[in-house]
Amino acid sequence: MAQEVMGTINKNAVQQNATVISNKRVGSYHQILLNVGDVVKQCRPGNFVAIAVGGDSSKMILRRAFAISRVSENSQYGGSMELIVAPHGSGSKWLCGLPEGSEIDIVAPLGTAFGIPTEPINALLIGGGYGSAPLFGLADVLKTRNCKVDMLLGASVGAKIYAPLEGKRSVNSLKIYTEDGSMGEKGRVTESLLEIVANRSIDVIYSCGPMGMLRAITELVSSTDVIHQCAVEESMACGIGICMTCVLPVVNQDGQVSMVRSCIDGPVMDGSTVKWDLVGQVPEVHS
Amino acid sequence: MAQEVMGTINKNAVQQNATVISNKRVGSYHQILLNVGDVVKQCRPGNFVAIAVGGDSSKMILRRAFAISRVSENSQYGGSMELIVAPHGSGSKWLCGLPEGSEIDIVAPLGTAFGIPTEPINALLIGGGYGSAPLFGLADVLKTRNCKVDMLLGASVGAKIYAPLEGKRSVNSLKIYTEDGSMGEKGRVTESLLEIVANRSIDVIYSCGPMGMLRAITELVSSTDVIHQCAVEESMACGIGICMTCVLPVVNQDGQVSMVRSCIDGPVMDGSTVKWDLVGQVPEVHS
Amino acid sequence: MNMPVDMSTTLGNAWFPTPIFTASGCASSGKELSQFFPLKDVGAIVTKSVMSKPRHGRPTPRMAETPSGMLNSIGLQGPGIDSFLANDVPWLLEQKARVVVSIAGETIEEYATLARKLRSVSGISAVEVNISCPNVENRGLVFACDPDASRRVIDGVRKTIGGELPIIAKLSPDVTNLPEIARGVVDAGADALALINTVLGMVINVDTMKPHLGGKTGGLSGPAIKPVAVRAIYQVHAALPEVPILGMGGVSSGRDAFELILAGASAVSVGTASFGNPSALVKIQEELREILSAKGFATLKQAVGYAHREENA
Amino acid sequence: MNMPVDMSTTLGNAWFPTPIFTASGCASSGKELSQFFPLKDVGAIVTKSVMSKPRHGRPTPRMAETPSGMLNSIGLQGPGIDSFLANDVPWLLEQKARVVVSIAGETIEEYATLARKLRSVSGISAVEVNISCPNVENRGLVFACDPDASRRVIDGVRKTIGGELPIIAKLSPDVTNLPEIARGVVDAGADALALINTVLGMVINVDTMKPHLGGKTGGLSGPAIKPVAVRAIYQVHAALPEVPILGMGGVSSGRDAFELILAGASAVSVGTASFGNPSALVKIQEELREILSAKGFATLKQAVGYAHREENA
Ligand SMILES: Cc1cc2nc3c(=O)[nH]c(=O)nc-3n(C[C@H](O)[C@H](O)[C@H](O)COP(=O)(O)OP(=O)(O)OC[C@H]3O[C@@H](n4cnc5c(N)ncnc54)[C@H](O)[C@@H]3O)c2cc1C
Ligand SMILES: Cc1cc2nc3c(=O)[nH]c(=O)nc-3n(C[C@H](O)[C@H](O)[C@H](O)COP(=O)(O)OP(=O)(O)OC[C@H]3O[C@@H](n4cnc5c(N)ncnc54)[C@H](O)[C@@H]3O)c2cc1C
Ligand SMILES: Cc1cc2nc3c(=O)[nH]c(=O)nc-3n(C[C@H](O)[C@H](O)[C@H](O)COP(=O)(O)O)c2cc1C
Ligand SMILES: Cc1cc2nc3c(=O)[nH]c(=O)nc-3n(C[C@H](O)[C@H](O)[C@H](O)COP(=O)(O)O)c2cc1C
Ligand code: FES
Ligand code: FES
Repeated sequence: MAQEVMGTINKNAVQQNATVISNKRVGSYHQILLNVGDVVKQCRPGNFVAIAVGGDSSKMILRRAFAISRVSENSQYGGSMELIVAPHGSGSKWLCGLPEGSEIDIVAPLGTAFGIPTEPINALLIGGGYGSAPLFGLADVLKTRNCKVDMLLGASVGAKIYAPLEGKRSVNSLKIYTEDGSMGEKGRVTESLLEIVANRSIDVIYSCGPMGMLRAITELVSSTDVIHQCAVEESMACGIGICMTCVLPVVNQDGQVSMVRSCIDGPVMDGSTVKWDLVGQVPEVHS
Repeated sequence: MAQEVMGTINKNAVQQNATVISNKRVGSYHQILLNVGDVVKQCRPGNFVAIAVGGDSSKMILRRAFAISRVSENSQYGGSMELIVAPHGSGSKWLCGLPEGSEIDIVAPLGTAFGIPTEPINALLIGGGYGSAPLFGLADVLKTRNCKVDMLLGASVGAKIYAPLEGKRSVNSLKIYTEDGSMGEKGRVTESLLEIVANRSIDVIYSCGPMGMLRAITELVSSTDVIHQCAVEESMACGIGICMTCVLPVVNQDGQVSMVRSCIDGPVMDGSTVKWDLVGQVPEVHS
Repeated sequence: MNMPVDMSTTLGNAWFPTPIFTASGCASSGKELSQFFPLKDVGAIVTKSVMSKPRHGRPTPRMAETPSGMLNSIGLQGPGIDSFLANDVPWLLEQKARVVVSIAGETIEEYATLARKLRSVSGISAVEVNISCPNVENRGLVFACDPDASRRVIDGVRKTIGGELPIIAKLSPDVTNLPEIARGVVDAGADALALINTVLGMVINVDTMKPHLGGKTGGLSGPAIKPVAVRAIYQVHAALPEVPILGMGGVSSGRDAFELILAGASAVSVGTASFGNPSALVKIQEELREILSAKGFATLKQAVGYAHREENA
Repeated sequence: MNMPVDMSTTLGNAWFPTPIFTASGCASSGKELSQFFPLKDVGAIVTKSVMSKPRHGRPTPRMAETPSGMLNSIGLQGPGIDSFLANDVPWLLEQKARVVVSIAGETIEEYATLARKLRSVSGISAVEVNISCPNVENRGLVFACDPDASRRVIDGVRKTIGGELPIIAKLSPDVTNLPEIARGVVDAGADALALINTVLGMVINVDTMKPHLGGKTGGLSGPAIKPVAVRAIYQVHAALPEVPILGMGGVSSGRDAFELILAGASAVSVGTASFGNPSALVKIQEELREILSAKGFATLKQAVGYAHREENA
């Protein structure tokens, strides 16, 4: 399986204005469609966008990161980009409150993308909460490569499952879990993961969601041959690699752990290289 | 001439929401009409309103003060309040950019009001720039007391003269000065002030505008019997008397100078009591 | 969850029904705010620092707004202690407000004189000693920046005032070693500490191309300094866990107040927030009550310094 | 008005075509920003403080946004001086960028070691000595908070590095007497001063009810601290008018940069603003050029410290 590697850092990233085409509530989230123009051509599933929030006189000085849910080159608006935003704190709530026609300042595409296989493989896509957002765009691409695409989505409650009708068409199967049982099966996406992996001969897992979920998946599949590409979510001050706030402990080829920037060496990472047990700690000093 | 005296400090002030009914550009200014409800009953010409600016996530933590230009108790919207706002810095520009229907947080009415005579007198109203705003409302009230009302307006350029058509109806005469001569006469409102005062037997001057203008008027009429009520404009952090930032040196009955809060002992003050030459300095310590 | 919460708190032997106070210099002597809420509804009114003589203060401009903050340079304008005790204190007591009197001086002797005048006044809950003033006897060096001068001010006040009235020493964050200054004033007899006074700042007016404030430098307050306040309170509470702290600096919501309390504040003064919102104190007080209740605290006191706890350590 | 303005500036014997630099730790080693503008277009790239050995830095979370500011606690994560000199410096020089290398150490000896390695590298414009680091030989007391330790660090670097490379000593504002520290490092051989490093702060996470940052305290940066930066620069320029200052702290517009320059900065580093706007430096540089031109300054140098002038006095 070949993975696309970026030449220089964020070599396709641009800073530009975008116009809100629509902003709709979908369950607990907002589906925000942006008119962004030609930059969509550079966006790959897994990339994210960094958005300035709060307007000109905002006390919020940092951008907010959102996974690019899907892009369309030839929508009626020219290039458009879809985001699925949870109204969490003041920045995301501001975004969710933007009326149609608002202009915002974006930097995109940022970060690494999911590796796309050159051969038809069996892929399992696992999303937690709004983590499902980039997975539908990914599913579309995998389908064009003739992959078999199964999907598991999980959330605490049904309103936090994001699974648009159109999206469902790109997957061969979709299974939903909620912790309170209000939608799909009661439980978590990891419930019968190993069985699913075995029964469906899964080659690659693509995941996006809370760190706890990514860690659990990594641990479950560590005894298998399955490749686990996960999109991580660490607090980011800059999103472009200059501040060193977003680091994760990652093992390199020689077995040494280093603190890697999840904004430029992620968000998509090989789950098996992340030292999940060291997240929030400092590894022993090497050398 | 009896002057209304407030019992306790800002005893009619309330903090409440207001809705923007309309927001129109008029020359260099914005005429903003607010739906404020019953509080209009308490507003007197000279009072001001303090408005929170920038929205929920604003880095601007202080309110902005604006003279209440006029109020109407029975407009189609219930009580409404008009402001004339110059887009100066980030706060006033934010206000000028508000679309109809926006909700803002106001505190009003604040400060002292122009003293309204009980007998019919000859009044001269002098406004500089947006300082004319409260004068038209004042003219209406003076007319109901059968006063003769003349008005002088001045500004640097014609676009900074605010003189609405309806307003003109409440005054017996209106003379306009601009420094560049682009409207009315070339020059300043103080040009032939003493002649006008003498020719028209002016009893009281009511003024509102830049501090330099208020000072010049005070100095010109100091040799006459004319009473000069001026609405001053000092930088205000709180607008309600608790911060001591807005002080002006004022002479009291025993001839001592003290630093008086222009937000609660003003904005309307007796011009002859203000030590204009000491503004921006500290008077000698008394006692 | 809507458990009732015991909001009461103490600073030294003074008891307050709630921990939300005004901040000195941000409520004048209370009258002006009484239009917006009954003063007895909040924990205490901390009055503007008063000196022995009437003062004009500094020239205008006295304020500049800054990003999420403001600078002020009032220069302790006020009526002097005699007029203050004759007019303002009786009025406040009539309102059934708890009163914390803030005093300021230019010499160690002036602080003691002020304390002497306060001793005879009944009904006052505590005295806050604002030592962020220039010491005219020592090249204008601010008392609070000098461990020795700080100690001597508090020592003088303590000796004059006797043991009854709790002394709250108000410190400046503009020092290299805040816990050291804190320890000094506590040793000298302070019952509690007020943290933090404003941070020294300046704005240059780009039109005049000169310092904007009449007094050139000014004190930075408001949300911008909240992280500095939290750090100061946390540091001092860690060093002196037994000493109650009246916390302040940028509090404009119940969450902010809660943050200061978790860091170690037993009570919280609200200053600049009242400028933007005259009823800030009651809003903050209600929000704090709800947060404490939602977090399961039965009493405010349980939350004081809670961020210092060691879990399974 | 659109007069051309000579934007060039000097710090010690180093010349820069424009006064807008990156701030150490806010541009990594430059590569990441080169996607947004050519690095040679700005005054200089000040690289992230490098230590003698590779470092992991502090645990996450390493940042918290605060009103108009942010806290960071990176803990000087980096590759170590050898890797830095082998990889990052040559790349920067290839871009034709001016390079100011920031060094940091835990002992006075470590600073000297770093200086020794720098001495042999050609093409570097200056060295910025970040002394806001805990001194492991003295109870972790930050060098920059201790006049004596500050002096000794700079003295060691000066002696090692010889007279060629200008030394910029970067100071912390968290001290009682900043001009005293400044004077000390200048006496010890600093050619210029960098003011200000971040202000110590803390945020408590109200969900976990513990300090939010992995390192507990962090450094406050961004517009919130701009008034502190202006004050610090003004104070130090007043005390040491001959010593060039590299100003920084909350600059996010040309007006902000102009304010620091009027206060006494000969050049201005832009840090946190790049996080919100990757092309902040070029925007600020253009805005500054326009302001200088509109105000009638033919050269940047005329504006440096202009707020200190006495008119008719
Ligand atoms: C690569 C990436 C992709 C993301 N994709 C999505 C998405 O598709 N949909 C979505 O709803 N959210 C997504 N998030 C999370 C989103 O960035 C945060 O919810 C948002 O930043 C919160 O900002 P706030 O102002 O609403 O909250 P606040 O809590 O007020 O934010 C305060 C600060 O903390 C940071 N922060 C807070 N929560 C998070 C978080 N969970 N992750 C990272 N930083 C955080 C903010 O950026 C900000 O600087 C993503 C985050 C990352 C890093
Ligand atoms: C009693 C009173 C009545 C006023 N009436 C009007 C009016 O009717 N129409 C109108 O357009 N303006 C009026 N002003 C001026 C208006 O308050 C300022 O233009 C406005 O506050 C500027 O805010 P800003 O954010 O746009 O500017 P900025 O310059 O960004 O403001 C920064 C800070 O300085 C203060 N400030 C700046 N300029 C002034 C000023 N001229 N007066 C007082 N504070 C200032 C602001 O309140 C703010 O705190 C009045 C001011 C006062 C005190
Ligand atoms: C306008 C103004 C005046 C102040 N006057 C005093 C004072 O007289 N005495 C004092 O101890 N502190 C004074 N302070 C400091 C406040 O009491 C408080 O310590 C500081 O402002 C931080 O709190 P805040 O951010 O909530 O305002 C003043 C602050 C402001 C803004
Ligand atoms: C994330 C981050 C990392 C920083 N790292 C360093 C550093 O390594 N060395 C240093 O001297 N200063 C460091 N600083 C301080 C900045 O260089 C600068 O002095 C400070 O942030 C104030 O400027 P600003 O408000 O423009 O960011 C760092 C600041 C931030 C925000
Ligand atoms: S978010 Fe700044 S380096 Fe990753
Ligand atoms: S504006 Fe605060 S006292 Fe007048």
